[in-house]
Amino acid sequence: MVLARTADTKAVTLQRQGRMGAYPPSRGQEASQLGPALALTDGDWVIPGFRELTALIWRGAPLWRLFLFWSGNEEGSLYPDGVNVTPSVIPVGDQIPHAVGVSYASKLRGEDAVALVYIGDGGTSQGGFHEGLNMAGVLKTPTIVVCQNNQYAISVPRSQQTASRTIAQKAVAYGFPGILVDGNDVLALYVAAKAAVERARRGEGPTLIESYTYRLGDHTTSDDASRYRGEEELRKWEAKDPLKRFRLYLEAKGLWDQGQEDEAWKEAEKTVEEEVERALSHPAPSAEDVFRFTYETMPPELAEQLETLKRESGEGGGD
Amino acid sequence: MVLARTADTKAVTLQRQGRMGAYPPSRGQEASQLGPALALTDGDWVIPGFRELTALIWRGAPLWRLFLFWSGNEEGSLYPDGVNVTPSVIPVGDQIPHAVGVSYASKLRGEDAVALVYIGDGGTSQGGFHEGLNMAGVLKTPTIVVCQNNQYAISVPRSQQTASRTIAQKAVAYGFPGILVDGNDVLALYVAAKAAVERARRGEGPTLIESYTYRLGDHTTSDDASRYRGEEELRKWEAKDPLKRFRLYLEAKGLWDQGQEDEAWKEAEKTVEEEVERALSHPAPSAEDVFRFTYETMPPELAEQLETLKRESGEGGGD
Amino acid sequence: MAQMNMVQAINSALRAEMERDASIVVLGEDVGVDGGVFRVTEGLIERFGPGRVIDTPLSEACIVGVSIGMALNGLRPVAEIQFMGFSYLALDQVINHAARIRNRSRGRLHVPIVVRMPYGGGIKALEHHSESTEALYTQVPGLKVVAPSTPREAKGLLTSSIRDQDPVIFLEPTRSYRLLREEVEEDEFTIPLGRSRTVREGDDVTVVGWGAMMPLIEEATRRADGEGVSVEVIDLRTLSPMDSASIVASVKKTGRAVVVHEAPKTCGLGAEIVARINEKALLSLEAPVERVAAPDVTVPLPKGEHHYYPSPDRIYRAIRRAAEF
Amino acid sequence: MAQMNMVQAINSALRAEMERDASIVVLGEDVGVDGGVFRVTEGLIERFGPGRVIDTPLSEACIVGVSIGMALNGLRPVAEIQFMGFSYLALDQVINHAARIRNRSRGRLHVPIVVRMPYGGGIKALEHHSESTEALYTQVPGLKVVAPSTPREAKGLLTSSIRDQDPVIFLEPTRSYRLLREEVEEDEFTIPLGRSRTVREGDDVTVVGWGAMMPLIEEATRRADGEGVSVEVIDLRTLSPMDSASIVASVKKTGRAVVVHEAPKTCGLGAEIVARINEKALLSLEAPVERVAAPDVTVPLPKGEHHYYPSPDRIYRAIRRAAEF
Ligand SMILES: Cc1ncc(C[n+]2csc(CCOP(=O)(O)OP(=O)(O)O)c2C)c(N)n1
Ligand SMILES: Cc1ncc(C[n+]2csc(CCOP(=O)(O)OP(=O)(O)O)c2C)c(N)n1
Ligand SMILES: [Mg+2]
Ligand SMILES: [Mg+2]
Repeated sequence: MVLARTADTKAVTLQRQGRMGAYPPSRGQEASQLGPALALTDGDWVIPGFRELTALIWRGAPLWRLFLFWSGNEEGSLYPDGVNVTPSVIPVGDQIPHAVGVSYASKLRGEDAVALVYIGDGGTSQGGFHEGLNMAGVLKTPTIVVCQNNQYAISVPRSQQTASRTIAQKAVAYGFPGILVDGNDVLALYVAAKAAVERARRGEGPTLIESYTYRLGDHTTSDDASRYRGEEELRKWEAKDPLKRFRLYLEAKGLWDQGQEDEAWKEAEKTVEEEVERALSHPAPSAEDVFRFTYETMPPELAEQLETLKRESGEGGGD
Repeated sequence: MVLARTADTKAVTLQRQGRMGAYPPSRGQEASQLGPALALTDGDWVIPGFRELTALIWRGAPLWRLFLFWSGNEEGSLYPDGVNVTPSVIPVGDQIPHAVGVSYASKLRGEDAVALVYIGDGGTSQGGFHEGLNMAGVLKTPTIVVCQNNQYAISVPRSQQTASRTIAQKAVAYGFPGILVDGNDVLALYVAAKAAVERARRGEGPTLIESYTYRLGDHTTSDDASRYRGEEELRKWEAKDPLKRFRLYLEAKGLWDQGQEDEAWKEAEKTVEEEVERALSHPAPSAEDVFRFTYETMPPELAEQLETLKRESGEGGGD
Repeated sequence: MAQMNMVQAINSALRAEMERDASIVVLGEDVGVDGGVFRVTEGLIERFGPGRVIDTPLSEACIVGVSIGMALNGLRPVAEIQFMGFSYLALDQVINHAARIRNRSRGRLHVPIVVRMPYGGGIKALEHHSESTEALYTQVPGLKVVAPSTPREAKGLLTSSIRDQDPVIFLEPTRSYRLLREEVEEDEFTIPLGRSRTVREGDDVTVVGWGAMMPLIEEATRRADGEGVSVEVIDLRTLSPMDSASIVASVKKTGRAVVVHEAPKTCGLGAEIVARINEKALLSLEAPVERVAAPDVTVPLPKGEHHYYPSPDRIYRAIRRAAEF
Repeated sequence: MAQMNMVQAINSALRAEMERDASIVVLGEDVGVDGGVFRVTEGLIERFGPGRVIDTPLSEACIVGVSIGMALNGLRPVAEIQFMGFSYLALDQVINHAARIRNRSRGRLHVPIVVRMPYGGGIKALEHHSESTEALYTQVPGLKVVAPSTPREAKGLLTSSIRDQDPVIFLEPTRSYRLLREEVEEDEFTIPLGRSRTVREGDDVTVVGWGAMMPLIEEATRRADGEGVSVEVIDLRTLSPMDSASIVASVKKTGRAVVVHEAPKTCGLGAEIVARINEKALLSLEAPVERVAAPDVTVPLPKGEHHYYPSPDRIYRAIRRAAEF
């Protein structure tokens, strides 16, 4: 979480300096993202939306690639083999059916892998959420749906997103359990997800987990949250910062002290600097890079377009 | 209901004789369609799917036009002015957002009209159902959603359509009431819909009504229901025929007798024959008819296409 | 070999491929117990069970979206959309994900799915059941689009589509489903994607079509031929990526061309074919390329459809116009 | 008159129309309190209240579907889709209902909605935020598609679109939102739909473009002009129904044409323009019509986008090729 918080802060800074593209901060949602992921084992899948930095790091997506992605390079979504994480999905809600398919495949082959998919409160209004959860219910797939209810979809507050009292209760429509969890309590999320994962592995089907949390930052670096929400609300939630809460818990248990804390932040800073360095020095894609992953083999017409493009930019130096 | 049953039977016969196109029978669902519509008053809207013959007749869509529609002529959807019924919507689920918009408009203008929209059990799996109901909940529109749960979506049984125990409970996801009603009891439906309409007019928002019923016929005349459901099940539901039930009720109350019954059927036969006659003798559309409602004014290119078409078919007689 | 109509040929392709490769699953509305509304998937659920032949809830977006997820995790789904007019509900999943995940993941992941859908008119159906909107798909980079014209073509092309590593939109001409029977190999065989088929050779005019237009083109061609116009007929087969080389070569020979499709004229695939001829064979052209297409109006219901679809007569006239220009 | 950028001009059009006609409502994600992610709807909720300026739940299909219902019952909704790349989620409602209800109801009902959406690249955005898939819409009978190129054009065309009785897809070139300011009438005014604008007259080559391509075309044209190639430039404005008469007339004069768009080449609107020139002006053509377009690949993320979009240089070269053919 410390690493994620550091990386997140860095990404925002880099964007402000014009060294990275638009970026959706995770600040405040680290527990919400990490907790459920802690409940997974190696073969399991994570299907993210677009604001799951913490979970992605935890599941083995290289940090420098995540920076690379947010700086506008597709190479940033090339995770190592064996990392069962799909690239970020930007169209809100579309990833849910993917997760149902991924977990159906595991189930059909008799494997016990599950798929954990993230979505926001706004995402619950989309057809993809409904259609996917409904199909998951019918097919009893081992799918864990974590809705990070961070109270806003850009500027639209949760109360205007849906008239249902909770998001967890939406599971009633699909015939499987929905559970509401304190999204700033990493252990609570772990426990809830663990139960859902076990249920899924037992063949009992999906679970919806509403992680009740708050986005402390702007929606993205292009957004100005002060246009639609007040300081006071923000202060209230800053007091519930999941990092603080977990630290207090550990300190109370005698498992953590100021020294360890300082060390962790220092180490995180160092790691982040290195990873950022690596991302920012990564070469921009060539024309070939832009073309080559369109099809398995490049069709003749496309190859011709590539040749023309290379010839033209070679001759005239582009512009 | 007698009229609808007669018209319905006729439509199936005509299709079998090759005199009409594919047709989705309402047999068994007459109460399910009529009951809710009885609760409406003049300015209210009905937004049908495609299997609402009984409701359409009741709300003033001319029967001969309905026959015309099912025989493959757009003229069949030209309802008289003042009939607040939209043309049949074939893509399952798409009509729900329309109903939300229609009722929002009434509400915004401060009128007390409501919109009653029909959908099937299969339709509840679509994004349009979810997105529409969710938005209706948020905007508190005066919308009454009647889900005719006739146990099948073509061949797919209700149990494979969704894992939720009832369809009514899906309203929990949208923050408004859902109610399960015996769909073969026309009075029960009337009462439920009446309450929903009153609620809507009071500004308290939408209601979902699950009308638990059964399609006694095939899905459409192109379908063979015996491929996916048994005789026994059919027999069981035939015993609950909504027409029989209402007749028994009326007879028990002394409001109806065999004479009236015979008379009603005879009259219905006569009406249907006349309306069918009118539909079947209606002229086929001209080329102009096919072109003229594309835009308010025909763009030059389209006018040119029409001219060419007329010239070509004039000269060569088409084929 | 056996006599098969197109429905049987497609069924035979599915069956053979499912026997061969246990990772293939079939999913869609009514594809299981009912055997599909056109009976294309008949008998598959009995043979392969409900795990591999899935009757889904009514949800096109999810049928395609779930197929994508299955493909990401090692399955090879063949999805059915009941009619092309309902496929728009799934278009977001097709454009934004199926067609892009290879690129998005820099080749680490790919989406070998086939989305089958009946398309086109002439079966006297309800609204939305007669659409031919292939240009919605042919404009999307990363997709392949295939449209067979005969039973044997359907089996060979579908087999290739299933084995292909890219997402394929497989368009089945509804009105050809039971139009004719022909000899089809009972065993598996493939017809390569990306290559058109010259149905007949000729010197005066090139006619390009696909799917259900082919029998109409053949009728028109026979008539023109009887009058001494020698027509070369190309069945495009794969609409995207398109075999423009063959079209261009043919037009260089004949100098005249007619393109036939049942989609509306404006922005139909015909426009792209004309544009490619313009680019690569303008100097050979002796007449404007004719487009025989539906007018730019909504597909009429059956009583008006004779005003809409290309007919052998309209194709014949276009051939004559091109020849006589 | 006042100096406005395109965002301000669109805002001014919305405001003026909403003042004039109480049946106009604005709806979409973040269009209310936030004033829209590009601030296009800024201040409208304060002026007209949340009944007429609706912050909707996150659901494109429903934004359009609800707009259709509103229009059926007497409102005139102006819907916003946040980015064109998300509009596919609503395409079923657009194609199957907005574009067809007039025909379906034999003219008794109609759907006077405007669906606004930012489109196109060049703003260094995330995936799906740079799409230019206008050909998805221009192929649909019953729709109008409009793409303004300057602030004044945007106000005049949007006002006409709002008053139009047919559904209009209104494409706003994102990269032109704040690119330049020009004098725009503060009062209401209209620019008619269906008519292109000849930006400059010339004799040697016709260049057709729209939206964000216009400034690039102007740059290329200045360069060609400096070298003695006289270029006629047409801003198409309404992409559907298209003003082909003006294009054809111009090409008959110049004999050479270049079409520019930022959508991929295959099945882009450029193909239709080429096909119409082929049909109506083939004998005047002295060179193949050039298409300057994006390649047939997924829009790259910002670091690769210089390989993708048409540039003044590529347009200039195409003009030269056409002129020298
Ligand atoms: C289909 C679609 N529509 C619109 C957008 C633009 N958009 C990006 S994020 C977002 C809000 C998402 O809200 P939520 O689901 O609550 O996730 P959060 O941003 O709060 O993490 C919107 C509208 C999008 N990415 N996809
Ligand atoms: C979007 C869409 N997909 C598929 C179809 C084909 N189809 C027509 S009716 C139907 C089943 C509908 O079931 P249900 O909603 O329960 O209504 P019912 O037919 O039982 O009245 C299907 C799949 C369609 N019309 N629209
Ligand atoms: Mg949120
Ligand atoms: Mg049903």
